[in-house]
Amino acid sequence: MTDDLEFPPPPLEEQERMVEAMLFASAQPVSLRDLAERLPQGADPAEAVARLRRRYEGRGVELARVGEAFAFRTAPDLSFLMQTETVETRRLSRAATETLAIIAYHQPVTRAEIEEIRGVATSRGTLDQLIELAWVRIGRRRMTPGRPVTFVVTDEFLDHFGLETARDLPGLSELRAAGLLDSRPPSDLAVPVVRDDADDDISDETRPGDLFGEEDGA
Amino acid sequence: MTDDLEFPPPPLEEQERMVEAMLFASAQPVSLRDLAERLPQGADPAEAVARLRRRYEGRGVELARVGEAFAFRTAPDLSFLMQTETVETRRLSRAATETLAIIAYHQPVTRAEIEEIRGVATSRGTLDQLIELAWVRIGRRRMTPGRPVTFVVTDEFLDHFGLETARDLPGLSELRAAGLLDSRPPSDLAVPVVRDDADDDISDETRPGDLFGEEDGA
Amino acid sequence: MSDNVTPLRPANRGTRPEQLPLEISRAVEERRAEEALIVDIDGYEGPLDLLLNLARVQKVDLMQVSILQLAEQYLAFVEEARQLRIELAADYLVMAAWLAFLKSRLLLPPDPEEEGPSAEDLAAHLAFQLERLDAMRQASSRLMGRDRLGQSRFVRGMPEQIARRRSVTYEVGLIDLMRAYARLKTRDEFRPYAFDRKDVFTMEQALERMRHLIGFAGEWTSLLEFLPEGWGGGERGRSATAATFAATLELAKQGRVEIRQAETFAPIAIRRRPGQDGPKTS
Repeated sequence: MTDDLEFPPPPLEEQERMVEAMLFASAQPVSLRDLAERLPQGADPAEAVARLRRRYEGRGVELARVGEAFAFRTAPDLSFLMQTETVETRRLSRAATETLAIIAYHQPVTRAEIEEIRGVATSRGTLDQLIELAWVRIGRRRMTPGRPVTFVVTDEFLDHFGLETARDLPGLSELRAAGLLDSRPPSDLAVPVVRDDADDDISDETRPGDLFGEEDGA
Repeated sequence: MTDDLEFPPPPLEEQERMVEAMLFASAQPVSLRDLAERLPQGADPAEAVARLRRRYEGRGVELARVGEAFAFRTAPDLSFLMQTETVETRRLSRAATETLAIIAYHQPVTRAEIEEIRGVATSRGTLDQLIELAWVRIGRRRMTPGRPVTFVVTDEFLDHFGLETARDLPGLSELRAAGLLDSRPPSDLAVPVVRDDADDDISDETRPGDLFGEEDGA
Repeated sequence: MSDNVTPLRPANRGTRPEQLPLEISRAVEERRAEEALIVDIDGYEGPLDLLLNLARVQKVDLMQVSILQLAEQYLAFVEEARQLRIELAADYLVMAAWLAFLKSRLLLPPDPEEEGPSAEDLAAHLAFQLERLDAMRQASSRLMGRDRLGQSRFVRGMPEQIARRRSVTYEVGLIDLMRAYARLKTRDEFRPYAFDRKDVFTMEQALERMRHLIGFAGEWTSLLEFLPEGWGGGERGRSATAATFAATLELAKQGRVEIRQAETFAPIAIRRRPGQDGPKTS
C-alpha cells in the first residue's frame, strides 16, 4: 500500500490531540474502532488512548475504559460539586438489584438459573426494567435442551457502575475461588422453585428449534 | 470570617481539578461567580481558570471564554473530526417497528407473510425505510409460485439491537416468562369495546401523501 | 421498639412494663412477637430469603449453619403462620415440605437401598445455596454503592456531535421490537371476555329438564341424547353438555340415576336407577 508511505500518519502527539478532541466531544464511550475510522490512515488509536490516560491520571476528569471503548468522566471524589448535574434515578427494587448482580456475576445466565439462585420466580417487570435501563441485554442461547435465552450485562452497565470490563466486578475472583459462581449444580439437589408458568418452559423443550413461539398454531 | 481561617481553601492544584470537572460536566458555560458559589470558601476561581487555560493550551480541547463564562471546546483545527451535521432522533413508527420485528423473528419472510401476521397491508414505504436504515435487506426468492422476494435482517440490525444472531431473540413463551410480555388486559377494559389495534396502522398508512396508501385496498 | 404503644398497656399509668402483672407482660410479649411475624412475612423475598434470615439468627458462618436446626426453625415459622391464619404463598409451603423431607432423612439412619443424593448432600447443597444468595446480595449492595454515572461521575455536559453518516437516527430498542412482536402475536388474547347469557345453559335448567326426561331412560342412554334442541354444537354445545353432566351427577347423588363410562374419554351413558319409577303416565 503505497498510500501509507506517501502520507505517513501524523506524529503520536497529534494523534493524541485528535483522540482527546473526539472523546471529549462525545457523551458516550467511543470504541477504538470508531476512533480508527476517523483518524488518518496508519494512526494508532490504542497508543494515543494509553498516552491520554496517563496524561489525565489524577485530574478532575479521567479517561475511563468501558469495555472496548473509552470516555471521559469526572473524578468520583469531586461528586460533591455536581449537585446540579445529578440525575434522579428511580430506585430499583431489591429484586431488580439482586437480579442485576446475579446477571453480572454469572453471565451469561438463564432465567431458570437466576431463579435457582434467588429461590423465587422472577416477577414480571424485573428483567424488563433492567433491559429498558440498557444494563442487561439478551445473550446467546444456551446450547442445552430447550435452548434457553441467556442474559448478559451491557457496556452501559459497565459505564454506569464505573467498571472497565465485567472481569473487574468487585470481589469476582474471591467469589469464583469460593466456588460461589459455579452455576448449574445438579438440579436434583436444588430446592424447588415454584413457577406459575412452568408449562411454558416444558412446552419449549418439547419443541427444540422453535424460536418463535408459534403458538398461533397457524 | 473566622470560617476561612478554620477551613483553609484547598490548594490551587485541587481547585483547578474542581473547576475542570465542573466545566466538563456543565450543560452551559459557567461564569466565575457560579464557580465561586460551588467551590469551597476562599477558593480563587479566576486563578484556577487561568491555570487550567494554560494547561489546555495547544491540546485537542481548549478552555474557551464565552462572554463572562467558560467552557471546553474542541480545538478549531480539529473541527474536521466533528461533523457539524445535526442528528435528529425520531421514534420509529409503529408500523415499521412491527414489520421489523416480524422480519427479525420470521426471516426469511415474504411481504405477504408479514401482512398476514400484522393483519394489515404493509406500505412499500415501511419496507423501504427499513432497507434504507440498513436493518433489512432482500433475501433469496422463495421457491413458490410467483417466486416472491423475502426479507431478512442485516448485520447492522444485529449490531444496533445488541444481538449476536437473530436466533437469540426470545420466543413468545420466553417473553412471557421473562415478564416482557404484559399479559394483563389493557386498563381501559372497563369500556366493553373490542380494541382493534389494526385501525391505527391503516390510518397511518392511508395518510395523505403516502404514495403507497392505495395498497391497503389490495 | 420500646416506645411502641401496645394496646394492652394501660394508658396514663406511668407503669413500666416490668411492673405489669406477669400475664399482661407475657401477653404483650406474645403480641409483639405476632406483630413482628406479620410484618416480616411481607419483607421476605421468598423462602430462601427467609431461610437466610433464620440462618443469620444462628449467628454462625453460613457454611457452619446447622441445616437441621434451620429446617426446624423454618417449619416452626410456617406452623406459627398457619396458626395465625396467615396465608403463605405456595413456594413457602413447597419449601416446608422439602425441608420436612430433608429433616426426616437427616434424622433417620441412611438407607443403603436408597438411590439419589444423600441427605448430607442435600443439606450441603442448601447451605451452598444460602451462601451463594448471601454473596449475591452483598455483591448487589456493593454494586449499588459504587461511584455511579450521573451520581458520582458525570459525562460531558455539552457533547459535540461526532460525525454520523445519517442525519436521522431512529430511536428504537430491542425491547420495543420484542413488545411489538408480542403485541402482534397476542392481539387475540386481549379481547375482553364477553359473557353471553343466551349461549349458557345453566345447571338449574339442565336439572329441571333431566328430572322430566330421566324416567324414560330405562336403558343406558348417551348423555348427549339429553341435550336440548339447538344446543348441539360449538360453545352452546359445551355449555349444555357441562350443565347436563352436572345435573346427572346431582341426580346420581340423589340415587335417581346411574352413570357409566367405559374408559377415559369414552361416551358417558346414564340410565334410570333400577327400581325407580318409570315415566308417570298421565
